Order: sequence, then structure tokens, then C-alpha cells
Amino acid sequence: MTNDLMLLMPLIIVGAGAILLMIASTYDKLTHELAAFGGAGIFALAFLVQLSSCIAGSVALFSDAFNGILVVSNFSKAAGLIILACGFFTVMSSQTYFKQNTFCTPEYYSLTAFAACGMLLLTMAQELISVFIALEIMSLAIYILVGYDRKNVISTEAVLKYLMLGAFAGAFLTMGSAFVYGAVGSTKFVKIGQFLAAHGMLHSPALIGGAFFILVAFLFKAAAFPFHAWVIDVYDGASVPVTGYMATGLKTAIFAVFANFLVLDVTLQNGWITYLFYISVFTMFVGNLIAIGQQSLKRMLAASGIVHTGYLLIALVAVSTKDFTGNVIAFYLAAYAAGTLGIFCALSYLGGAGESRKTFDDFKGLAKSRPYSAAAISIFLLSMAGIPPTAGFMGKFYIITSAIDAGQVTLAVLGIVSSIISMWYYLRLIIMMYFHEAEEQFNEPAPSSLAPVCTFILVLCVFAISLYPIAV
Amino acid sequence: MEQSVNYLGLIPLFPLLGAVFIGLLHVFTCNRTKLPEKVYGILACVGPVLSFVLALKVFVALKGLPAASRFLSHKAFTWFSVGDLHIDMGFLADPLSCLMLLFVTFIGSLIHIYSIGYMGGDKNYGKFFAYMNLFLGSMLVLVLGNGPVVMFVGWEGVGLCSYLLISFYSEDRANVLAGNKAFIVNRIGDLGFVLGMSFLFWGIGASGFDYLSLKTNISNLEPAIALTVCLLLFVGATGKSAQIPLYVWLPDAMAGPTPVSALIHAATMVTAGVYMVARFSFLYAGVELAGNIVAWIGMLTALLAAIFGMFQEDIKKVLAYSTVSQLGYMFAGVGVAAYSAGIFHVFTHAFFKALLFLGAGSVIYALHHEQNIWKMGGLKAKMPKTYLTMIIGAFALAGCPPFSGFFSKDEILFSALATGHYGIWAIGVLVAGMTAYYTFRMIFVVFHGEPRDRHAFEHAHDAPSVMTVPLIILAIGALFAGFLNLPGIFGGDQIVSHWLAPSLSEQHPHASVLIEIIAIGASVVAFAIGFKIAYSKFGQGAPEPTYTGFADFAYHKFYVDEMYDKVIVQPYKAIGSSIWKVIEPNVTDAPVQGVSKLYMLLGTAFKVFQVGYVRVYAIYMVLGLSLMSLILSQSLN
Amino acid sequence: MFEHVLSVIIFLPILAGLLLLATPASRTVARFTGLFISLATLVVSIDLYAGFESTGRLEFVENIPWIESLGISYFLGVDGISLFILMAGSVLLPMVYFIFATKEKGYYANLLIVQGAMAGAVCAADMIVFYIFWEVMLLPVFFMLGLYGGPKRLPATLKITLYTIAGSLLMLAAIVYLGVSYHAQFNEWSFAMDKMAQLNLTGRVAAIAFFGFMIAFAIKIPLFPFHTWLPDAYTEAPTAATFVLSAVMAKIGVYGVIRFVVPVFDAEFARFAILLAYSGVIGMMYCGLAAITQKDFKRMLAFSSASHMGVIALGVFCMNLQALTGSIYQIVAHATSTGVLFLFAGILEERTNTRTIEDLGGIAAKAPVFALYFAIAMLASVGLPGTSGFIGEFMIVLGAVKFNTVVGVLVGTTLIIGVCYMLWMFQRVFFENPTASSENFKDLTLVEGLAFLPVILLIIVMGIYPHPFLSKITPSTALLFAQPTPVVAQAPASNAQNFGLTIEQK
Amino acid sequence: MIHSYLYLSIILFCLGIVGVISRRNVFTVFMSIELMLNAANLAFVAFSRVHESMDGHVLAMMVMAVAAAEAALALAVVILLHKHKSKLDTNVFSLLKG
Repeated sequence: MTNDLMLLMPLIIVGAGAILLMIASTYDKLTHELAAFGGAGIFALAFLVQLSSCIAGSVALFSDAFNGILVVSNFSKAAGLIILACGFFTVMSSQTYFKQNTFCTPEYYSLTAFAACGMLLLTMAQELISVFIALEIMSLAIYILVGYDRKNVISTEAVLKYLMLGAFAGAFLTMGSAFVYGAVGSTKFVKIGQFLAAHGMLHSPALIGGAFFILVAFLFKAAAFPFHAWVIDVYDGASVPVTGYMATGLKTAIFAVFANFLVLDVTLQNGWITYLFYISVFTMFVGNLIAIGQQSLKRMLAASGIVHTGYLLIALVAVSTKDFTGNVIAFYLAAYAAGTLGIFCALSYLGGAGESRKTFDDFKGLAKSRPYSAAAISIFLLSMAGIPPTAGFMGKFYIITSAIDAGQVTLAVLGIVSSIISMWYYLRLIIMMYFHEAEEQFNEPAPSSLAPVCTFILVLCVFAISLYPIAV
Repeated sequence: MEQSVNYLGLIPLFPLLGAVFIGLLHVFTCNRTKLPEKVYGILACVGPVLSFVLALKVFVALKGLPAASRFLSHKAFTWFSVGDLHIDMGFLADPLSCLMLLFVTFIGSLIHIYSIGYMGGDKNYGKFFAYMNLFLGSMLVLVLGNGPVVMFVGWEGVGLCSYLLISFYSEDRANVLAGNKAFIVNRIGDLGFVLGMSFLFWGIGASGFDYLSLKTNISNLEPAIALTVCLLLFVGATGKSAQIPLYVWLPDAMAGPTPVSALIHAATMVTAGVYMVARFSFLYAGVELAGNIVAWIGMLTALLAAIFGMFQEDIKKVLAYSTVSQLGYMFAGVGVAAYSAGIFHVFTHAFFKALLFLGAGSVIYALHHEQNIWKMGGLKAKMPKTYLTMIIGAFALAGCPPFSGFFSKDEILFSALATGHYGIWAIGVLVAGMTAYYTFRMIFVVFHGEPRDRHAFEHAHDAPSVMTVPLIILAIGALFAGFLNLPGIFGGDQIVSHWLAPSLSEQHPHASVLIEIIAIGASVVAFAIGFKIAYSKFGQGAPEPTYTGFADFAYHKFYVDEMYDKVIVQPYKAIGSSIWKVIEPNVTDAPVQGVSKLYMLLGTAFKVFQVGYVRVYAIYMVLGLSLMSLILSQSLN
Repeated sequence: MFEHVLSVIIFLPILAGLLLLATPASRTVARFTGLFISLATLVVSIDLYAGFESTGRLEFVENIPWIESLGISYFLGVDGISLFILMAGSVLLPMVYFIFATKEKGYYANLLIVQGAMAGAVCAADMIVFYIFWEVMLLPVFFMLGLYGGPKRLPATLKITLYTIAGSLLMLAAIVYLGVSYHAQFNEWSFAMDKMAQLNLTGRVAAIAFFGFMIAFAIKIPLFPFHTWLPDAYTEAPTAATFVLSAVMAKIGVYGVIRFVVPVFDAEFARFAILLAYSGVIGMMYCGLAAITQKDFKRMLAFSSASHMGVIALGVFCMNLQALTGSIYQIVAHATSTGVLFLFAGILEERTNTRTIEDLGGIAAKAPVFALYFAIAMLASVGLPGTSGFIGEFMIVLGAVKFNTVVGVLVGTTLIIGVCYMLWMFQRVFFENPTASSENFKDLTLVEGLAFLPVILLIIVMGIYPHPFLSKITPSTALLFAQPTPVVAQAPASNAQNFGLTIEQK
Repeated sequence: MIHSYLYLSIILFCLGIVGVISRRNVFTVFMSIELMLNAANLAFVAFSRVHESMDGHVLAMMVMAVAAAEAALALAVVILLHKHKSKLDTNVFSLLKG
């Protein structure tokens, strides 16, 4: 039991912290700056605990808490680390962001913590209903964050779309788990695994249908084709730090649980592998093609997020169900998170009041006025594009290696092709920043130094992750 | 067998060093205070003279050796060596190269001295001598090289110098174009040379790629390869020695200063092709067909050039075509395997043609760069020395006994006859007549009759002695050089031929005295007729004729240049421009541009699907869902 | 000879460049830093050259494990093949700082970075390390081209960048394929180049991987028909970038072919050699012909450079010792001749403010030293004997004749094609009468003259006494063709020590 | 016996789907979603009967709880929408597109 507590300590810290913040924010002495530091403190603490338990690493590969409902593996720990880091940087950048945009209240940070709580649960959940609950904890918090700017019709529209479609997908998840429960008699992954091992996939149609629905729900949250349409609008409507948070933390959590679910049993994975193949291909290409046409930077990043989902799906196709470590996925998520968060950090202080700087053209001549920020953004973009020696390259390299190693040569080649296609819209921003003269002036200084510092740290991360690709 | 002497390398080195030194002097002074011309003049003559002295030393050394082993060699260093390909920067002096060496350095030195006078007052005085020295150095490398590759260095070097010197008066575009023409045409020849070398190397080059080892291994070469090599090398020769079809550059090359025409385009460089064929005599001797082709090409060139020569009005052009024609003789000679005869003609030709050019040079000098013979006339009164020397040169060129040209040319014709190449012989005799005609046409028009341009005539006078002395020396050469190879019938014992014997693989035709007499008689008669016609037409001076019909056609050189321009140059340029104007954007680059267009198109197309209505997004989901479940149900049963 | 000399050569310039970018240094500071660093690199490389023992195998090896799980290691070393490309970079680049005095800070910084990256790509003996440097060396060029290029620079920048990256990403897939199949065949992970030679690859996937490499290199070289990015890029790029591209970077493409394709894909290479050879020849003629009608001398030089690269690439495809050695020698010769010609073109452009040949004339009279240097470089690039250009070209033609007669004859025409446009340009620019723009053309200053002098001398020395250079190259190339029959019929197992990459620890 | 329950729940579920994609009123849409969730609950309960264990009931309870939370949020959003456009037609809210 104490062991359970130790393993869940990060989760507990974040959850408790969230509740405390929520309570504390009823006192109007607590300004949202203070709340920001509070939230940052919570995340930092949780991160350190998680890190220490990673380094201690004494636990068995699958050590379960609450008789198998939650399971902590190295993979979930790594995912947890990423999520907590995402939360930390989100909070930091939000603090700066809200110097320019005034719709913040202390609850914002507690919601961030709640969302993180849900994400952490997701990474460990080994039981369908707890998956559903964790998903909803996360989602509900995120819904609120997306719509946090109540005055702004855009963000309201965003939350409408997200909530509506999210709930829709959630319904599929519940239905799916209902069917699975019907087929197996239990919703625990372990049981499902045993059942599959015993009877195989094709035994009961209910199981197939259920698994199919669950898959759909995951694919929706991960924004894979054909369930990707919402991402662009929601990312666009949400405020910058939240977008960053969704793009990184949420995706990490989803892929963690997705992988956990998929590696239950080899038959399950084989059953869906052809789907995942085509879905990943379509996701990559559709995402690229949407990204090409975008004028707003946030929308472009949203579309590129879809593309990265595609790459991650490649990794899912290539994972080996036995002795699954998921380090490829975790590494790619880390690399991707570093790059994406970095850009959103930069945007959160470059964006200006009301995010007035949003389109590509607004970034013309940034290299002149803000050389270091421009350099940082370029590095993040190159990392996303997978140019060495950045983390993105290493992540892509691992994914391609694992794909070819798993015999999916075609998929690997298609992944390469899609990253060739993606090259243009990443370079486009660099070209805007460096090779064009500024048209209109956005020369307000960074309101506070937190976000710039975070950006700098993330730049270091981008290189550190690539140069020391520690096997997670 | 062969013995090594280290001073061999110095012979080309002196002029080369001179070139570098003078060149640097010029480069660093030309735009500041000019050095006095004397400095350059003296510096320029040091190199050639020293080389000449060494050449004599070589000659003596060779003389000291038994005939069979007359080889001096000097390996300076390993040039490059990759696998079987091992090339030494080495030099070889055998009788053949020694002969070339002697007259190249000798005439070279003379012409340098002459140039001191001729080039006086030119603003690029220094540059000129730098180039001349460079040329002499390269020529000596060509002559002394111990293998084809080293020879090729000189081969290209002289080509470069001829380019530089032709376009010496570079302000005038025509000159530069002439230079380009010379270089490019030579390059075409060089391509042949390089390919020939390559084939030869893969044939027998693996065990040493210098003349001596090639000569020893020649038997291992397959006939087919041998023929290919011979022809390819001969392509090189046609380029360098202005034979059909690559002769076109030589007449234009007269754009250069006259001493250049004398040294490079008459005496030395243009004979390099002949020398090369003689060098590879061991190769050509084995391949009958190649020899015949060489001989015929040579003789046809001789004929063609003679025809052109008869209608030229530029004094230097006349001489240029006569050079081409004489080169034709030489190739005919080496073609019929009479290598010594060919080389001997090279030798004598060097004297009298240099003489004629220098004479023409001093005439031009006297008339302030007037070159049209129809603006001259009656000059013999004004410039007797020049007249006298040029007459000698003319007789030699026309092949009148006992001048040098007679013996050498006769030797060639005789060997042609003796080896049964009757056609070649017949044409040769005809050409001999024509030669006599156009030579004396020139002489008479220039020196006899009434002066056509009174004003210029008044100011004409003999050149300073620095220019006339070389003339006289050359004249003596032109007179007596022939006796060096007096055939048996005149009681001589072909000294040169015997001297050359060790380094040439030829067997002398043993023909009856009758044939010899026929040959001699024929060429004498031909000369007489040619001379007679020339005298009767121009002896007393004549007005400038207007050409019609064939004459006009010949006057325009059969429009060969125009044809080349239409058939080769223009299409070449057209292809070039069409490639980067039409093909590059529309064909080669089309796929790339197409892809990028498609890319942008798709990019804009996919925005359409992001309609913004949440219901539509839900519909997408459901559609995808149903599609997937459809596939699922398919896959299940 | 201290340890990690290669790392120093690679990272000294890169770090210096990054430092310059990070600090607000002034132009002069940047210039002199660049000058100092590149000279230091030069000294170290000369030290390296002196210490090179021409065993034919890798020397100065550094091997530090990096990612054990995939057998990737930071693995460096030079042999006779890479040494000369490395030297070319180290020797040529310092000139730029002498010549171009008043450029932006970024100009010099990027130059430093690209120098280091190219050195890295050449020294890398692990495929991943190679790939990383290969990609990195593009970025500085991207920025130089985009920031300091000519008026129409942006399309050119995009084109070269996307084109090259597309190629190299395909190469990445091929590299991974090699690593994985090594894992499959010897079941241990490794990406070391020398081990790859032991693979025996067959089937369609191998052919695809072969083309993955070939296309990447063909784009970099560039090989017909992948050259279409070149004219715009070379013309629009600032002189230094053009210089770097043509003098060194293009060569690394050829180097890649020698390193990866020849030893690893021996069967495919033998199968497609004739095809590649023809594409080399066609490229040579195509670009040579295109060059003759150019109005803009920089563009003309661009085409001529492409034409020469066709010849150099051909030398590799001929699969015999002479041709291969020749093309490696020609790599250096071309760097010293055409590369330097680009610098001269830059000087012309800066002093006359025009790139149109017609606007120039009579410069030989105005600037004799400049004319002399230019003439020497030009003659080297047309392969005149006595200059560096001849040796390589001769050996390539020689080898080509053996490889295939038609190819040999066609490649021979480079003698003619090259000389046509060069003479035409030289005549218009240097001869004839001065024009308005070239009237008061200043000759090279003393500094410039001295800066160019070593290279000009190198051209001549390499032409007259190439033996010492070749003796360093040949052991490595000879190992490549150790068998009686060249790579065609090599047993994959015995390939490793034949291909000169067997490590000797010193 | 069980099958009829299942059929019912599936029909409900499909009705929900149709409602989501066909209706434009936000309220209706959210109600349809609730319908789908309840269909799931029905299935849970039915299955728990089949397996003769109470898990299904528990799960259904949890789903309900979550659904309630979701509904609460949905109502907040509806109010927000109405504040902005005083309409509840989803097609009105299509500023984000392209």
C-alpha cells in the first residue's frame, strides 16, 4: 500500500495541489500571479518526485496499485514526466501571457493542475472505466481552459466544437467499454488480455465492436484522420498556453493509454494494424495538406500536430507487443513536446495583447527586432521538421528505425515523404522571420521574463534530448 | 643501352624560366614605370641561346655514341603513377629529337633577335617575349619528351602560346577570335591525341608508357587497336599541323605579329604533327592503311592549300597557305613511310619559310603594316637586302635546284614514286608547279614592276641590321641546308637520313636510278612551268586582277570557313541557347515545378474541407466510422 | 600530433561561428575571428596532412560510443579519399576572409559553421554522424543565400533547400535500412560505415535503398537531371556561398558515392554504373553547352561547374583505379580552379557592379595581376597540362575509355566544350577595349594578391608535381579495387578489408 | 432475452448519432449525446445481468456521474453561446474555418 502511495505520489501531489488552489482562489487576496507560482511549484514538486522515482527505478516493470486498476510502468513514468514538464512550462508561459491578456483568474491554474491529474491517471489507467473517468477529468478541465476567455466569441466557439465532439467521442468510448465488458465480463486490461489470449479476437463480435469503438475514441482525442477536423479550430480558438498544453500534454496522455491498450495482446494489435497503417498514412498526408494552406501560425501548428500524430501512429504500428517498453513513443513525445511547447512559449510573449500577432506575415523581420526569439523559434521549427542535431530528428530517426525493423518499410518511406512535404511550411516561417523586412511593428517588450526563460530552457532541452537520447 | 644526362632537362627549363621571369617583370611594371625595351630584349634572348648551346652539346654527345645506341635520357621525377599508369617527367634525346632540337633552338634564337627590332615600340613588348620564351620552352618539351604524355604537355603548351600570340593585339576583336579559333581547333585535335593515348595505354602501356618501352612492346598491340591509335593520333596531328579538315585556323593565325607567324606558324609548332608521326614511326610503320590515309590527306591538303595560295592578296596569307601546302608534303612523306624525308623537309622548310616570313615581315614593317600585295610593287629598288634574301627563300620554297627545298621535296616525291604511290606522286608534282607559280607571283608583284602605292613606296627602306642579319643567316641556311641530305645520285650520302636512322623504323626504298631521274626531272619541269607562267603574268608588274568563276570560288577559299560556321558553330550555339532557354525550364525542370504547383494546389484545396460547421465535423467522424466498420465487416468474413 | 585532432577541425569553427551568432560582435571582430579560426584550422589540418601515413585505411580514428542501444557511435577518421576534400576546405576557406572585408557578422559566422560541418561530413565514419553533418552543412548555406543573396534569392533558396533536404531524407531511410539489415544479418546494431561493407544486399528493397543514396548524392553533386537547382542558387548566392557550394560541398556528394554506394551496393552499383556514367556524361555536355550562351558570367561559371562535376562523378562510375583516383584528384583541382574562379567572379561583380559579360572588357590591360591569376585558374579548369586540371581529367578520360569506349569518347569532348565558353568569356571580359563599367577597374590589392598566391601556386604545383599528392590517395583507392576484377564480383564478406575502412588504432 | 436489451441500446445509440449529426440546436445535440451515454449504460446493466456480477451497475453509475458533470459544463457553454449570439444554432458559430 505504501508502495502504491509512493508510485502515485506525483498524481496525489498534483491532485491535492489542484484542490488546494481551487479552494485558495476563493480568497481574493490570491492574485493570479501568485496562483501561477503556486501551480508552477506544484508541477515542479511533482516532477521532481516522479524523476526521483524514475531514477530509483526499483519498482518492477508492471507494479500495480488498487488491484490492477492503475499500473505504473517505466513508460507511464516517462509519460508522466513529460506531462508534468508540459504543465510546468504551460503555467510559466501562462503567467507571462496573462500580463497582456486580462481574462485570468486563479482558478485557471488549478484547472491546469486538474487536467494534469487526469492525464497522469490516463497514463496509468489499466481499466476501461477508469480510462473513461481519467479522460473526462482531463477533458472537462481542458474544455474550461479552452473557453476561458468568456468575452471572446472565438474561444466560446472553440469550446463548443470541442465539447460537442469530445462528448460524442466519449460516448463511443463508453459504448465500446460496455461491449468489451459484455464480451469479457471485466473491464480490466489484464483480464481482457487473458481473454484474448484464450479465445482470440474473432471469437465474439461484441469484443470486436467494443474495441473498435474504443479505438475510435482514442483516435479522436489523438486527432487522427478522419477525426481530425476539430483540432484546427479548437487550437485556433484556445489561448496560446492552453493550445500548447493540449498539443503536448494531452497528446502524451492519449498516446500513453492508446499504447497501453493496444499492447494488451498481440492478436489485438494485429487485428488493428492494417487500420492503423492506413490511418497513419492518411493522417500524415491530410495534416500536411491542411498545414500548407494555412495563414495563421496557430492553425499551421495545429495541422502539423495532426502530422505528428501520424508519426506516432507509425510508432504504434511498429511497437512490439511482447516486452513493450514504449521508449520510441515516449522519446518522440518528449522531443515533440519540447519543440511545440517551445514555440507556444515564444508565442505567449510574442503574441502581444489579444494575440494580435498571429499570421505568418506578422512575423516578418522578427530576426531584426527579436534576434534571440527568432533563433529559438527557428530551432523549434527545425526540431519539428526533424533536422539534425535537434531532438525532432532523433525522434523521427527512432520511429523510422522501429518501423523498418518491424518490416513496415513502406510506412517508413511514406513517413519520410510526408516529412519532406512538411518541410516547406516550417521553413516558410523561418524565411518570414529572417529574409523579409517587417511590415507592421510589434515592438512591445516581453511583459515578464518567465516565458522567455522557459523558451531558452526548452531550446536547451531540444539539444539535450537529441544529444543524450537516454533510453527511457 | 641509353645513358642519362642531367642537363637534358635544362634545355626547356631555360626558356621557361625566362618566360616566368619576363612575365612577372612585365606584369608588375606594365602599369607603372616601363622598363627599357633593351632589358626585355636581352633577357629574352638568353634562354633560347643557352638552349641552343646545350642542344649543340647534346648533338656532340650523341655523335660520340655508336649509331645503334644514340639515346640520351633524363628522368627528372615521377610525374604521376597510379596502378599500371606510371608517367615520368622524363626527357629523351635521340637523333630525331636532336635534329628538331638544333633547328628549333637555332631558328628560335634568330627570330627572338629579329623580334627585338620588329616589336620595337609596342606597349606589350615584355609580354611578347614572355610568350615567345614560353612557346620555345613548350616546344622543347614537346620535342624532348620521352613519352606521349610528356609530349602532350608541350603539345598543349605550344597551342596555348599560339593562342596568346595570335590574339596578341587583343584590342581588335578579330585577332582574339582568330586566337580562339586556333585554340579550339587545336583542342579538337588534342581530343584525338588524348583518346589515342588512352587506347595505346590500355593496349600496351601497362609496362611503361614511354617511347622506348612502347617500341619494344609494339608487337603485342592488336592490329585493330593499332589502327585506331594511329588514326586518333593523326587527328591530333591534323589539328596541330593544319591538315584537312582542321587547317582552317592557320590562315587566320596570321593575325599575330609576323615573327610569331615565322616561328610558330611556319618553322616549328605546325611541324609538330609531322614530328609526332615520325616519333611513332614504329607504330605507323606497322599499319599500312594508316600510312596511306596520312599520305593522301597530306597530299590533298597540299593541293587545296596550293589552289588557295594562288589567289591570295595578303602577303602573309600567301605564305600561310604555302605553309599548309608544304606541311601536306611532309605528311605525304611520313605517310609513305619515308620518315627521314618528311623530317628533312621539316628541317629545310623551317629555314626558308622562316626566311620568307621574316622577309615579308620587314616588307610589312617598311610599309607600316600594309599587307596587301596589290598595294606594293617595285620594292626591290628600295630594299635590296630583303629582296635578295626573299628571292633565295622563294627559290627554296618553289623547289628549284640546288636550293634546299628542292632536295627535301624531291626526296619525298621520289619515295612516293618508289613505293608505288603514283597518285600521290602525280599530285605532288602538280602542286610543285603551283607552288612555284604562287611563290613567284608574290615575289614579282611585291618587288618588281611599278610601285602601286607611291607614298608608301617613298618611305620604304631596308630594316635595321638587327632584323636583316637573321634574314641573311636564314638565307644561307635556305641555300645550303639541302646539301646535308644529298641523295646518292648527286654523289652525296644522305647524312641526315643516316643520322635519323636509329630513331626511325623505316627501310629505304631501293629503286632504280631511272625512277630517281624521273622524279627529279618531273619536279624540275614542274618548277620551270610554274615559274614561267608567274613571270609572264606578273614579271613586269600587273594590275590587281578581278576573279571570276573558279578563281573567285578559290579566292573565297571554297567558302569552307562559311560552311564550318553554318554547319558547326551556329548549330552549336543554337543548341546551347535552346538548352537553357527552352529545355531547362520546360523539360528538365518541369517535374520539379509541376510538383511544387500541385503542392500549392492541394494546399488550397484542402482548406475547403475545414468548413467550420461543427455538425460537418461530426459527419466526417461518422462517415469515417461507417467506412471503417464497412472494411471491418469485410475483413471479418 | 595530438589526439582528437579531427574533432578540433570540426568543432572549432562551428563553436566559433555559434559564438559569433550569439554575441553582438561587430563586423570587423567577426571577420578577424573568422580569419583567425580558419587559419588555426588550416594549421591543424596541415599538421594532420603531414602526419597522414597513407596506409589506405582510416587514420586519426576517434570512436566514442553514443547510442549503445542502436550501436551508434561518434566515430571519426580520415583516409586518402576524405583527406583531400578535408584539406580543400581547410586550405581554400581562409581566403574568403582576406578578400571579402565588409560583410555582415552572420556572413562570416555561417561560413565558419559550414566549414566545420563539411569537415564533419567528410570525417564521419558512422552513418548517422555523417547524416547529421550532411544536414547541418546545408543550414548555413540556406541562411547565407537567403540573407545575403541577390535580388531573386528567395525562390533559389527554397529550391536548393527543399531539393537537397528531400534527397537527404530519402538517404536517411536508406541509412536506416542498412542499419536494420545489418542488425538482421549479424544481429547486433551498428551504423559504422566499414561494417556495412560486409552486408550482402539483394532484391528490390536493396535497389531502392541504393537509389535512396544515389538520389541524395546526385542532387548534391549535382548529377543530370537533378541539377536544376544549381544555376539559380549559384548565381543568386553571395560569392562565398557559391564558392563553398562549388568548391567543397558538391564534392562531398561525390565522396558519399565513393563511401557508401561503391562498397556497400556493389552489385547494384555494377548494374547501374553505365546508366550513371551516361548521366554524368550527358550532364557534362548539357551544362557545357548551356554555359556557352550565358550572358551572366556567374551563371556561366555555375554551368561550367556543373559540367565539371559531371566529369568528376563519371570518374567514380567508371569503376577502375585510374578513373577513381583521377576524379578524387580532380575534386581538389576543381576546387582550386573553378572555386577560385567564383571568387574572382565575385571580385569582378563587386568592382564593376555588373554580372553581364557584354558590359565588361579590356580588364587584362587594367589589372594584369588579376588577369594573370584568372587566366591560370581558367586554364586549370579547362585542363591544360601543367596545371592541376590536366592530371585528373586525363586519368578520368583514360579510365572512361577502358570502362566503355563511347563514354570515353564523349567525356573526351569536355576538352573542347570547356575551352569554348571559357575562351569566349575571357575574350569578352579581359581582352578588347575597356567599357564604361570596367574602365577604372582596380587591380588586386597586395593583401588579395598574397591571399590568392598560395592557391595559384598550388594549381601549378599540382599540375607539375602531383606525385606526392597521388601517393597519399592511391593506397585508399587501390584497396577499393584490390581484386583482379573490381567491385563487380566482390564477395561481400571479404569486402571489409578491401574497402579501405578497416580501423587501425594508433 | 439479453439480445432485445442490446438491440434497444444499439438503437438508442444510433438515434443519438443521428441526432448529433442532423440537429443544429445545441440543446438537442447535447441531449442526443446523453442518449448515447444512456444507451451505453443500458448495455452495461444488461451485460452485468448476463455475467451475474454487479460490476456493470457500478460502471453505469460512474458513467452517469461523469455524464452529469459533462452536462453541467454543456449548460454553461450554452449560456455562454446565448450571451454572444442570442442564438443556439450551431451553424452560427463558424467563425473558425479554412
